[in-house]
Amino acid sequence: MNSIMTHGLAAQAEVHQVVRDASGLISSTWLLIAFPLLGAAVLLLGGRRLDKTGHLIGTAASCLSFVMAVALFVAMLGESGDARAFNVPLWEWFNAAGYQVEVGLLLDQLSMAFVLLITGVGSLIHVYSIGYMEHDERRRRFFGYLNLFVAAMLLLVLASDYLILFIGWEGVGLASYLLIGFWQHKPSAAVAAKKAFVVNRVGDMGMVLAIASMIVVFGSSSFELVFAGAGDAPTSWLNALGLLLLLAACGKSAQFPLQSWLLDAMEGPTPVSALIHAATMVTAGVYLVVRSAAIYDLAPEARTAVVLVGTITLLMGAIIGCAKDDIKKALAGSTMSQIGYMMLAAGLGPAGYAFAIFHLITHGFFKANMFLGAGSVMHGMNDEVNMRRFGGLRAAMPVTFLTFALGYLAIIGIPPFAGYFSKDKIIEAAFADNILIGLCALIGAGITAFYMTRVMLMTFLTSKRWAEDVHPHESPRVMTWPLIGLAALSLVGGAALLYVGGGIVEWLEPVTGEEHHDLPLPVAALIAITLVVVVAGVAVAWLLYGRRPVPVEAPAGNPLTVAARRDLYGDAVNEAVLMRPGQYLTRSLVYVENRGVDGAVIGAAKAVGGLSARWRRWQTGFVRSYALTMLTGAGLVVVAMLLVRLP
Amino acid sequence: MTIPWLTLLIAAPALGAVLTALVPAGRGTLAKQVAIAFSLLSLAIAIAVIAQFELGADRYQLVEQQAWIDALGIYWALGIDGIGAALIALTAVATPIVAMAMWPEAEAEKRDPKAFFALLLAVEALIFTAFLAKDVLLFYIVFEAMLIPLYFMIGMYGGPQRRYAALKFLLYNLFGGLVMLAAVIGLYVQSVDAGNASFLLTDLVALDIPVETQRWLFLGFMLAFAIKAPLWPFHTWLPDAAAEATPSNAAFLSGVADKVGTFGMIALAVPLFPAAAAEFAPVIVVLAVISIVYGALLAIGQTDMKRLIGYTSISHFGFIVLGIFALTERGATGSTLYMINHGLSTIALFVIVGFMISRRRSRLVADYGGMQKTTPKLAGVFLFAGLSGLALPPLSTFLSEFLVIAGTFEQYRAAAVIATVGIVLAALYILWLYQRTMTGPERADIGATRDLGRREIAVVTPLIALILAIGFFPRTVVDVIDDGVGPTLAEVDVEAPPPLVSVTDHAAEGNDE
Amino acid sequence: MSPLAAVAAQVGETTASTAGEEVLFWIIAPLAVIGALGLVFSRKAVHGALFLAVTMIGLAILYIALEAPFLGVVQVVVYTGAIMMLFLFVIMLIGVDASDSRVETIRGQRGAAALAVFGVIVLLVAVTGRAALPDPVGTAQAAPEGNVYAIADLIFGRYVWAFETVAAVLITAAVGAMALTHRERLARRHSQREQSERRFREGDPKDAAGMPVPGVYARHNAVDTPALLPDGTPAESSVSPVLVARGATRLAEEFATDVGRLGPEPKPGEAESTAERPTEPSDAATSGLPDDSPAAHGTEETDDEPEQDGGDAR
Amino acid sequence: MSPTPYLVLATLLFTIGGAGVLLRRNALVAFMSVELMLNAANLAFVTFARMHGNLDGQIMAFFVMVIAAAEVVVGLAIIVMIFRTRRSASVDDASLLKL
Repeated sequence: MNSIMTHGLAAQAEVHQVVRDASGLISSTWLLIAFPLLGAAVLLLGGRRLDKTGHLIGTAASCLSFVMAVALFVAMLGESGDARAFNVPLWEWFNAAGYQVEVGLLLDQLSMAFVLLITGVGSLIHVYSIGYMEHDERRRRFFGYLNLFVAAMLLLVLASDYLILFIGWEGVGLASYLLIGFWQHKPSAAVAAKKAFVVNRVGDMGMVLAIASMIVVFGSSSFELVFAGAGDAPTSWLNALGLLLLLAACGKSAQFPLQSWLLDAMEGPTPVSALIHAATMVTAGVYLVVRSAAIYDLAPEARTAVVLVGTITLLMGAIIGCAKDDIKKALAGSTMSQIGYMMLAAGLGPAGYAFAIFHLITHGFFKANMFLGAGSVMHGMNDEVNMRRFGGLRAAMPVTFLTFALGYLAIIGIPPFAGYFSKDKIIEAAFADNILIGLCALIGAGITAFYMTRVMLMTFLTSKRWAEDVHPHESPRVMTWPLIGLAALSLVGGAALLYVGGGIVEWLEPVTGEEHHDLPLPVAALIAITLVVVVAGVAVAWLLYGRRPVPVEAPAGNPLTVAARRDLYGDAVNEAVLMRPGQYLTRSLVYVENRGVDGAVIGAAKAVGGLSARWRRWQTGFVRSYALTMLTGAGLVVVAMLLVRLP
Repeated sequence: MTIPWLTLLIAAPALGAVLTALVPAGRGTLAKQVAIAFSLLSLAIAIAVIAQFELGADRYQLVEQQAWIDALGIYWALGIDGIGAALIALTAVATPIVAMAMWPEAEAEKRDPKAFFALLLAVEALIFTAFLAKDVLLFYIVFEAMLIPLYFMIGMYGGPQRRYAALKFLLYNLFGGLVMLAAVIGLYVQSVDAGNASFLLTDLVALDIPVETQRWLFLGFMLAFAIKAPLWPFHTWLPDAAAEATPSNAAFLSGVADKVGTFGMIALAVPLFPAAAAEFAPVIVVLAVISIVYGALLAIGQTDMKRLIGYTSISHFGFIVLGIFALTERGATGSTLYMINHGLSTIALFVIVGFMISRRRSRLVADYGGMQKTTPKLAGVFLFAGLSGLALPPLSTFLSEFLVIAGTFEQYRAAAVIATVGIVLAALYILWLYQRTMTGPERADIGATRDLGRREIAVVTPLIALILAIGFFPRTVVDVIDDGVGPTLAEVDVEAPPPLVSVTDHAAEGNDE
Repeated sequence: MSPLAAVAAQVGETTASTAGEEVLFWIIAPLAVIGALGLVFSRKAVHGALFLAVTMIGLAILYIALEAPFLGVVQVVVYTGAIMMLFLFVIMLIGVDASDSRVETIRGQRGAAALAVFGVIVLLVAVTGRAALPDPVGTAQAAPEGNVYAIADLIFGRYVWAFETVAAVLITAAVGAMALTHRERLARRHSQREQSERRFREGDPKDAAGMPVPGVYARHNAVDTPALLPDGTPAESSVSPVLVARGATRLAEEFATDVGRLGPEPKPGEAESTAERPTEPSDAATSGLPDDSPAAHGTEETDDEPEQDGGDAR
Repeated sequence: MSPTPYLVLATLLFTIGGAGVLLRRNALVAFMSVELMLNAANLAFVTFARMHGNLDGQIMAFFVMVIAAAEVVVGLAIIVMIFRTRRSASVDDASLLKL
């Protein structure tokens, strides 16, 4: 661990990347955010007038942003490898008693990678949504929300201060809330949206406290100062920071124990699932960990926690994915699992940061691809999501099938598809770190192969099981072209990212640092073992679902299946541990409030009233009684005066 | 001749109140126009006053001092500092908005609406005086006098239980005021003993009061402020008042009028009794944290929308008090900012709930559902107000809540951690309310509900604009507040430790600014 | 006034510690206390008033002894002369025929009062007795030209505002007393003719010609003796109720035994009814229209009348 | 002569007057007892006036007398009024000052 010295951005001796103030094109980085933000404002405030053209405005805003991103990327390529980080200060946000926050952007290799992913995949999904949401009367609003999401996500990855990052962080949470609950008339959607937001807020607690801790430790929350000072900070504080940031990341990235919202979030329209809940937003947690590399590098305990969380989640997600009959939920389980991989990698430190980001990007490609494919299927199947009612769709939807298949091959890690490169690297890194973790990652790969094959078989192969009134058909071109684009990226993205130029590892190296560990066994052997496991997973799935007919009604299944269907009792645990006691607490507090706190006040008032009712009887109305009282009182006054005066 | 700007600022709404009351009966519209015109005039004067406020100059500016009762050392002493300027701005902005929102509510009442508007302006004048008073007795007098118009505003207009609520409000606050009066006199005695009988804040702050005495006086002041603010367990009047008063009145009450309590804490209780404040701070911090969580949990358990918002206010007041008694400059700055932002967002929430009530004539959550479809604008502004209530960045409320938590974290780690539970609960109560009222299947009888009208949009727009503006560009506001908070906290000998790691010269620059 | 002042001046010069004053005091003081006790313990208000007058006159003498001759005179003139007369007048008006019952109606009042009074006496006497008071300076210094001049000087000098205020209070009190006791006549006053007609219409026809006058009986030709009716029974209505109430009459019962031979045995009920209402008719007695009242006792209407008359009369 | 005997006398008269107020139900007697108490106070005033050698005490006694006169006028008027409506001069009958 102590060999690490190459992170942190400020002017410290070991750091070799200098952040420069931006000039020229790069100083207009803010336009990246401004386009979609403006689009969102126009669409949401524009009213019904824009119903006809809204989707085009939204798509245009996103595409402009993408164009801008490409231009910036090109500009960045023009710089030398260790001079690609730029500060884009915008305005001073506030200065509260010495705690100064500047609204500013930091464009470096890491944020560039994200910007390209977000705007690129985002634009494709915008295009796709034009077709997918065609019949929705609130399409304009949908595009407004999507633009809002893109803007917030870009702010998240471009921010140069944790507090500004937090704005984007919450912004994507809001967009996610709005989009999950887009079909608000469905109570399940509204509930899922609220759940997502609230669970995210639990993570936000971590974020808020992390930033508060940074103020205590560093007096600032800007990346520059925090990373520069991390070396001098006590390890206990760094560990605390790491754990708090991990809590935040768990919320946003649906990692254990805050994973429960992601499956419910599938209530949202499918493009949303693809963009937010697969490709970009849910990976923000990984971004946060990688971005905070300077802290994690010096906080070994926190990193161990990250690895553990990642490992648990990757297995959990995979197991849940195996049992779900709802195609989107199966994919959501898979997303959880894949992000678990990324977390695991990020937790490995400099050895894994780059691979985490690598997998994040390839996952963005193929998972978005598959989600959109699933959306395409649903589009053609009257919004049916139950895979037991699919089957044999490859004939009806050839394009969807082919693109989905490419995504499938990518995710299970068949060379030379994208997932193979990225996931394999993570497994390697995991083995290099700890054999147990490595084994878990390997098993995860096997399960991934199993459940993805299951999805593939149940949806596109096997016999048809759909209902009478459903007439599956291929989706319009506006939807298939994005699919094709993403499929192409799934096919070549991995190899391209790894090998073109210096590859992503070298690209990110100034930000994340680099480190190699020796594997306990030769790389080739590990690759071979991984492939064997994957093939085994595929084979098992074939035996269970390909060879024999899939029942339309779900069989009872073994206990593990039942547990997985119920999200491994995540919700049940939440309900038992948080919701029920919470409701009980709330109800009893209302009781306490009315009877206890308010009761005490009212009781006091009643007691006073009662006492006066009793004392009122002294008021006989007989003037002689009053006179007696007065005389006695006067006598007492004299006595009192005497007592005071005379010693 | 110098213009007595601050007296002018107080005189404008006071005159407006008189003129509104003089409008002949039956000419309700004229009364409203007069009231709104005068509230706008006050706003203009407030802007002029704040424009003259100079950062980094004297602590109190535009000072006016006129002997009132010379023999007792009572003065008509006014002055504005950063804290006062911020709260004056809030009051001046809020009053015309509330008056606009009251417009239709007053019509729904059977009574002549003019009294309502006249009382509103009277309260505004008193609140201005409270924020400007640099004489403790003057502050006390307006602090108490405020109760009377508010009592009538609650008791004359509103729900079926309004009399009960008004009486409860009055008794609670009178009780606190009585204890405070004793403390005010005790404080005066201290000043007499010191040989300079004076109620002037500056004279009193300069006193060197023994800690024993400080304790009692501090508790006397704090009780009044804690009831007014309100802090658990002195809060139970607020939900009743919030539920029974008309929505705009409830907005004004918890959004603006109650800020006098928290203002009193930071501008009087802390600087007057620094040693006692430091001593009692842990206790008050605990109460504040209880307020935060307790208010939020009770808000979750409510079935009446206005009550619910009342409880959210208790939770938010908990944050404000927490920030003040963390006794860090950041926390106190955050608290003062919180006062403004809470004012804006609570007014927005109450006013919008008022719109909903005016449509369906019910305060109960259960009588709403699925309104998003028929009234998208209403749902939109409601969600916006709700999000500002749950402190979503970059809305203005976020920054204040964050600064409070960060400021508290410097001194009281555990309290800050528990307080953050409040932000989760805030999401729960706001979004659950939104879910139950706006989303889900449309209720059968909701079809004909109309969406926001022009006047309603005019009421909400400035609030939304301000929440956004302060959210994105809080620097000026924070600087102004910091200008007042800094010297105030300097009275207390509690200082936050410097950062563990002093990073670079850049940070030093930041500190110097 | 000058002779008085001269007296006062002489007294002032000589009374520094004369034995005469001491003798005077020890004569007057017991009298004053007796008067006071008499006020408290006399059953009849009239007696009480007279006892009080004794005390007040005693005090007046003491004032003079205390170098306050002006006050002494005022005490006699205003207090004993005017105020006590007012009391007596009112006593005559309303309560002369009543004497207080000795039964205490408020539980515990008597004991508690005794305790309180005793306590206060002990306390005050102890205090005054223990106090080491200086010998009196005497007012000679303060009133070089005599007491009255000095007092006039003060009243119209330093205390002129208090004096004016007190004058206003006095005027207000007088007006207030008038306003309080005055009653608006609500109905037209009945003329004598109307009253007479009504007597014929409503009253007992046998009274129509007028009530019997008392004291026609030869042996008791006085107002305290009821007249005898033609059938030999005594006519109770012929005696003024005031006398009945005071117990100054010979009761019909008593009278009946005297004249038992001449008439029928008196009915016990009649005798009781006479004794039963000692106070009620007292108002009629003050009204000055005795022939009005007897008829009034049965009916409600006439209850008002004498009061109104009385009101007007004052 | 020492003022003490005068003061003791004043004290006695005062308390006897007080006893009268407490014990007698007849409004007139009670009223006269009040007068007695006032007189006792006057006696103390006059005594002190001599003791201190100034006339302020006498002036005070004078004013007390005047006020007593006013009080008597009003008080008696009230008693007459009450008697008219209630047919009683007992203070116990005028016990409306209760709920």
